[in-house]
Amino acid sequence: MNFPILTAITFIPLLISTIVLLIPKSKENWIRSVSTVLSLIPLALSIYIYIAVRADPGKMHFTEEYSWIPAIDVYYRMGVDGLSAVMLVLTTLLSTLCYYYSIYTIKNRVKEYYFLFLLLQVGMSGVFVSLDFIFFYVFWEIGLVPMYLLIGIWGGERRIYASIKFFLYTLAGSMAMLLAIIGVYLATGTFNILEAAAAQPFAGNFALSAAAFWAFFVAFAIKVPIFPFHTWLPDAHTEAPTAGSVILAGVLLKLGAYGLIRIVLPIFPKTFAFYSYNVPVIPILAVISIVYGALVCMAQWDLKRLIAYSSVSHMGYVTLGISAAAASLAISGREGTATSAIISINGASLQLFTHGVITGGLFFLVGMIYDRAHTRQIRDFGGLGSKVPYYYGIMMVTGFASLGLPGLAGFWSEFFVFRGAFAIIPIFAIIGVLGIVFTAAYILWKIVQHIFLGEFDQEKWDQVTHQAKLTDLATFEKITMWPLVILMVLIGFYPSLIVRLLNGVSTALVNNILP
Amino acid sequence: MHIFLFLLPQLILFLSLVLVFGIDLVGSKEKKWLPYLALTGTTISLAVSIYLFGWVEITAESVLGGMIAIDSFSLYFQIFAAVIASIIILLSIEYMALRSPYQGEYYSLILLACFSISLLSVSADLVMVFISFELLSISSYILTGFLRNDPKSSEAAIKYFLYGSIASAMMLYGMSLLYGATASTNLIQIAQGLSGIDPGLRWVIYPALVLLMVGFGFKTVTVPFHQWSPDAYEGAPTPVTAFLAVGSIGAGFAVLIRVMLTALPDFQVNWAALIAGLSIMSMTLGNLVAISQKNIKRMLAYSGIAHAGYILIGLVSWDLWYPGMVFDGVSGVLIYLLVYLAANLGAFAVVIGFEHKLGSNQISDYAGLIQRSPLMAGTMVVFLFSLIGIPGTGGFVGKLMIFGAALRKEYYFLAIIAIINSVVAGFYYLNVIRYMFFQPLDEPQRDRIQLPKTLSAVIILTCVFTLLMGLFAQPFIQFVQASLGLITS
Amino acid sequence: MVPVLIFGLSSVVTLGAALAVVTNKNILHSAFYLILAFVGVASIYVLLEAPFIAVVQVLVYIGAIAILIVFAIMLTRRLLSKDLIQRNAQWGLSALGATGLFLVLGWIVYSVNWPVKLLTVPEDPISVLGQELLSTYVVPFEIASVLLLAALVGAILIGRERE
Amino acid sequence: MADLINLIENWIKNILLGWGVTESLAVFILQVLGSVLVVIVCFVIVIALIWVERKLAGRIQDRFGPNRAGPYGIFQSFADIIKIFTKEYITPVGAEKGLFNIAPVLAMFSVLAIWAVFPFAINVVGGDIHVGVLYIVAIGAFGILAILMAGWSSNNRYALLSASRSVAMLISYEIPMIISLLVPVLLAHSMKLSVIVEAQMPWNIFVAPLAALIFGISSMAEVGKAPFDLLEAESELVAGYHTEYSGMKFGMFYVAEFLHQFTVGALMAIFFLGGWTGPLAVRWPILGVFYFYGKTFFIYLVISWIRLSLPRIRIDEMLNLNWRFLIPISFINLIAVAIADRVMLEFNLARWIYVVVMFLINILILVAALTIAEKNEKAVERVEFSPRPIAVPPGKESK
Amino acid sequence: MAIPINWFLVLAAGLFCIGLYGVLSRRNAIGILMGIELMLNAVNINLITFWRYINPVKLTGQVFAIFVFTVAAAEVAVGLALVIAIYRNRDTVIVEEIDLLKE
Repeated sequence: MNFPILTAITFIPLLISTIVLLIPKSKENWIRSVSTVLSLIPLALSIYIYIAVRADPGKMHFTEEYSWIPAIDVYYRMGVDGLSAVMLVLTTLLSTLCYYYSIYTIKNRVKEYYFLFLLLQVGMSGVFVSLDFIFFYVFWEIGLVPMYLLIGIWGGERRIYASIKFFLYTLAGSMAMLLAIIGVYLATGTFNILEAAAAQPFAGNFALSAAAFWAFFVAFAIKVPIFPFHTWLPDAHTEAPTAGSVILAGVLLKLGAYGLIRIVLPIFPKTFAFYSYNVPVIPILAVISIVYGALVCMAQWDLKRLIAYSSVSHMGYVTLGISAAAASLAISGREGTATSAIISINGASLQLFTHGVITGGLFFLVGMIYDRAHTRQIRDFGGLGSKVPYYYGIMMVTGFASLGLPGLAGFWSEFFVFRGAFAIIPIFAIIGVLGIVFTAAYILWKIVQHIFLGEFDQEKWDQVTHQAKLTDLATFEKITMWPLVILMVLIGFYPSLIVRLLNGVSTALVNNILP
Repeated sequence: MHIFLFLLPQLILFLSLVLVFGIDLVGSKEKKWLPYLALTGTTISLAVSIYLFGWVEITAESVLGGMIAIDSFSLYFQIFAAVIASIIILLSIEYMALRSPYQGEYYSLILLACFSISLLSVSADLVMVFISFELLSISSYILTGFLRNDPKSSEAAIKYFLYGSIASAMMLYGMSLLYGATASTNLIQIAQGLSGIDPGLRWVIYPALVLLMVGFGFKTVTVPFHQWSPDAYEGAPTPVTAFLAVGSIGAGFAVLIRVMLTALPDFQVNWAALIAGLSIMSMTLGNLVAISQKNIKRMLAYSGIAHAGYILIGLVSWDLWYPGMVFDGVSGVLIYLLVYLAANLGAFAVVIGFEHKLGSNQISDYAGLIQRSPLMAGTMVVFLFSLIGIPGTGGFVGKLMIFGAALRKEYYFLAIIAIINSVVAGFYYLNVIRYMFFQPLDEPQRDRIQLPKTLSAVIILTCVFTLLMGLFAQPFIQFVQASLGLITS
Repeated sequence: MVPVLIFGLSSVVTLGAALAVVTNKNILHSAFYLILAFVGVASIYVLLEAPFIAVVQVLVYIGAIAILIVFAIMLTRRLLSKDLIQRNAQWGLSALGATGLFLVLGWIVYSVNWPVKLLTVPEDPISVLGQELLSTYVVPFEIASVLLLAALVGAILIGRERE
Repeated sequence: MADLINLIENWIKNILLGWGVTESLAVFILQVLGSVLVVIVCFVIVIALIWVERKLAGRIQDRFGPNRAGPYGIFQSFADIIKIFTKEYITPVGAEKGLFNIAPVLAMFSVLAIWAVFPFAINVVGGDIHVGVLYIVAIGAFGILAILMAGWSSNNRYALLSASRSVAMLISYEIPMIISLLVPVLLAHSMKLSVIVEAQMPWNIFVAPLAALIFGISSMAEVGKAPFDLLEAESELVAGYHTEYSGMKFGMFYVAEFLHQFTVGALMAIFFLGGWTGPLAVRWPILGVFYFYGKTFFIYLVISWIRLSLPRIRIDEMLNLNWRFLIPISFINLIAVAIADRVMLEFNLARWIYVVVMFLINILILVAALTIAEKNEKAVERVEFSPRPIAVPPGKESK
Repeated sequence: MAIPINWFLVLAAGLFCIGLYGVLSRRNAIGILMGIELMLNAVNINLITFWRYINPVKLTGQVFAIFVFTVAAAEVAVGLALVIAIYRNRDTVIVEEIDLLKE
């Protein structure tokens, strides 16, 4: 066993946070720069992992296993495959960008801010690398606490309501998951996620299986979020500080979908298939998320809220993709099913990455304009395109990526999802495509037209912003945005950069669940 | 080695109490070092009991006329009692010095109350159970009403007293029925008498069970025998509240487990159903009422009721423990008690520090605590998260063990109600955090709070233990499983 | 025949006095009825061939507890006025509950076939009692002494005048 | 011929059996007759006692005492009885009638009931129960109760004040009394009065003089005679708890009081002076009865003598005497006697050594206690405590 | 013995329930205390009855009863001290009027 790279990538942020804790409160610049610079280490490590996993993405690498609480059979198990590696890159990248961006935007209680943010990163990375249920759960919840405090302390006006709502929703879901985890343990005798998947618990007992399935599903669905469980999201996203929103949309939402792919699908394939095909509850919810989210976006006048709802819509594609893969089990005899299933999972997991990058970028952009105007109301703007061309340009790229313009990142993931789903659950795929139309509508109509096009009205601007200065992007904002824009374009032209890793994982997964 | 050696920790506790009481009587000077003397006694007792625990594997044995059962279960509670005594003494030093001139009496009563916790855990006879129960009750009444010039303290004490006396009278009636049915008061003999009992006579055991549960329910603060607790908690001197919230509840569970498992294993179906009902009521009512509380001591009282409900689930899902078993109800109870001890005493330490410095117990006065005392606010978050059951803190391990046991015995409804309640509980704990972190100070720059050293020590210690139990639970769980000597053999 | 008569008499006295205790409007009268009830219980003990318990009953309950109660009532004299209602609003419910409990408990203890062994009482039970107290029950005995001391200290501490 | 008492008993029994009465009923009737006899004797004696005491008081106070009615005023008591019987019963306004009427009866009962367990001679005992000593103590409780009832029901401030004083005093002094009574119990290894009497070899007053002293003092307080007559301190409380009583109701209190003093004499006699024992008492039990009453009467006179000589003490002094002196010393005495008894029985020492050692131990304790008490007399002062302020921010005070 | 065991037990049950009624229906703290004493007496009757009828050779029931006496005395002492204290502080012992501790 060589260098425990996964332990390092998970716990280096904890180390940094300890260092931050030791730096005196008054030395704010030290805190900022130390956090940002040192956070490059996990970023570098994750890129190294990405490269190392590329060769054989379908199986676990860098696995670590130590006895942690043997009395209750809990082990310290880590491992990384293609999917995890991609998510790790996303996590570390967005975190570093957030630290950097926050150097210039967070002015009060800096020490606490960085401390909590670093803790958050520990939780997020931990979830992506853990292979033990309890261990997974621990990181899952560890991520929850700092986010709660981040929203509550640095958030907007309704931050207290939003933070408590966020916390309680997630807590409710995770408590249900805890019961399900214990149930799986009692059925299989292990907390190891891979072994549990191999053991196929509750195979003979549909009622129990369904109960455990729904417990997991609800926990993850709340995080994703899928339609009836999504109500926390607009509040939390809207009230969180910019970096918080970025991480929320960019990484935290992915935890739920990751859980669906990593845990629910392999462990309860039959049940999942049942609810995806025979009683298609899940695809229905996914489609509702897509369409409803997009429609609500069209009705929103708060820019940040709009983007928040767009996440609901976009994450609906992910759910649709996963449920399509699950439904493939029900029609496994049909030709090409396996390929379609693999494609749809590829799409869903690619969507995780691209949505992370795109929506992260969008929230950054919203934060930037808000810092200038101190308002997020779309009606307050108009004709900004001529005033802030640089900002306009980047917004255009990101927005088009979001609506799935070919050549940009969003296209491929949506394409894969619909390609896969169409072969398996065609009705839902067709309805889902409607979502793309609405997305295009609100991006073009709401964002591009209302904000950037038209005449700039200086008087109105002065009135709503109390004569704030309107400047184009500063250097640090450009530095924050460029990596994201590059990624969007890069994946748009060369999706294999990511899909190659994901494909290995999906192939292995589908081969395991299909008879 | 001699079996009586295992009573040494108790004896030390008792001797230190005699010493404190006696020294206080001699001379009329104020003795500031009296609490430290008491603390020395409890520390020695703790050290001895830990040493004894690690020494040999103890088999259960009843000694002194069958009155006392010596086993690792009782050693667990001797450690529990010594820890509580030490912490309560540390919490009291600054607080009580300002409020009462009767230092000697106070510390000897605290020691006596803690002594009676360990006494309850070794009781192997109904007579012994009763008398130690009353020893604990009476010392608690006195401690609650200790600030006799404070109307709230007297009021709390009289309410506590009335409820306690009624509960103990009802419990006694139940005990007398048990005695009548089996012609013995010894727990083991009762179990023997009950194992081949005439079916007609079983009808006597049901009311006896219910009546016994009144008494135990009073001590463990379960609904509907909880009415005293919010008032008593609010009115009592805060260190005493801390004792009631942890020590008294722990003692209640000690005796509950002992009696149910030793004397009434044949009636598990019946008492498990009864306790399950109580548990559901406690969790639900405790959590729902806690939400609307404005006083933090009251809030903690109601949350204590809820926690008692969770702990009862562990007892309900009791099964014979064997090595290698992962989720066992009673070890869940014991680990939960440890976790609850650390987190709740820590929270009370913060409350005491706050009250000591600012004279208030209103949750709204905690606004902006993070800026005035990062230590207090930071650790309070840990304690509250532990009480919610967030991983990384001990509370998670406790909940995991309890829920695991419930699921293993297929009490799904209990587990589901418990998780719903855990979420509801999150609401009022977060409320405190909200005030401490999110609410800005009403006056911009107030003084920072400088805590007394003893309180800081307790806060840091309990915080470390809360985190340790969450992150490195192995030794604690092993310790707890080793404590199941007699109980499950 | 004689024991039955004594039993009848003392149970009527006991229960009647007890009822008076809980229903009488004057709390002081209640206290004196309480004493009567204690006397009745003592006679029950005599009937059960436990003279020691009977005497202790008189000594402790009448000689100490009842007198303390009477004393406390006198000290809280303001509450003795005639027009003060001594029972609370839910007394009807309480009566119903108590009656119900009595029906259940009474029925159970009456109908159950107790494992009765008709043996004679040992010769000189008092010395046996003393030996039992200091051998088998020595631990609870000692604890009882601590309990009494604690109660004494506590009562003085709490009941003392303000200084 | 030897046993006169037994003879009479058998005689009556035979008559009853001759009338066709069953055995058990005959025994019951005999018991009733015996109790009636004891009660009558008590009343008669009280009449004599009152006269004796007044005569004695007269002598001690340098006056004649009753001297008009009959020779030496011997009929004075009878005259008083007639007067009391013919007086009007007055019940004050606002009195609690029931309690007011029960109280004197209870007072009488509490004294007379004690006599039920006294051994008058060998085998002449009303009820020779195992728990005789406890019974005596327990019955005493009714006396306290009677005082409380009387004091409360009279609707009189002074009566109530007296009652509360009396309870404070009687309950306090019960402790040393019971503890010192345990010494004879310990020496006889029984709580049966007959056994205690028979076990005295020599009299307990030589083996346990300290216990006798404590018992004497505390039972004087129990009786409420000077110097402990605070419950009816005329100068402060009119006539104490029975201020409002008149006629025979008052008479019952009055009689009970004298009888109580006499009963204390009897207790002293039984516990410390060998009861009915004396020369030839075993052979002729009737002689035992005389010995018993003789000793009782002697103690009665001693108590009268003391009460006529000493002034009344203040209430705080009275309580201090009890709590700070009598109770500790009685406990120490009990423990010392218990240990000494155990040790000496273990070594099987000769009886006279046992007695001497016991006597010396008693004296030693007494001397030591008196020395310490004298030394500490000045040290007993109230320790003042000034409470430090409690940290309460302004505006947050509870009131 | 002439009297069957269940007579005593029913008597005790009756006394217990009367005491319980007193406890539940009284407003005065001392009244409640009296109810508690009645309940304890019922327990003692039970204990002595069981001792006499079920196993008179071992004195367990009597010993238990003695401990009940002891505890009852201690409880009353503490309780009445509390009553006096509350009366001094609040000038009442009516339980419903003792209400500082309500939100």
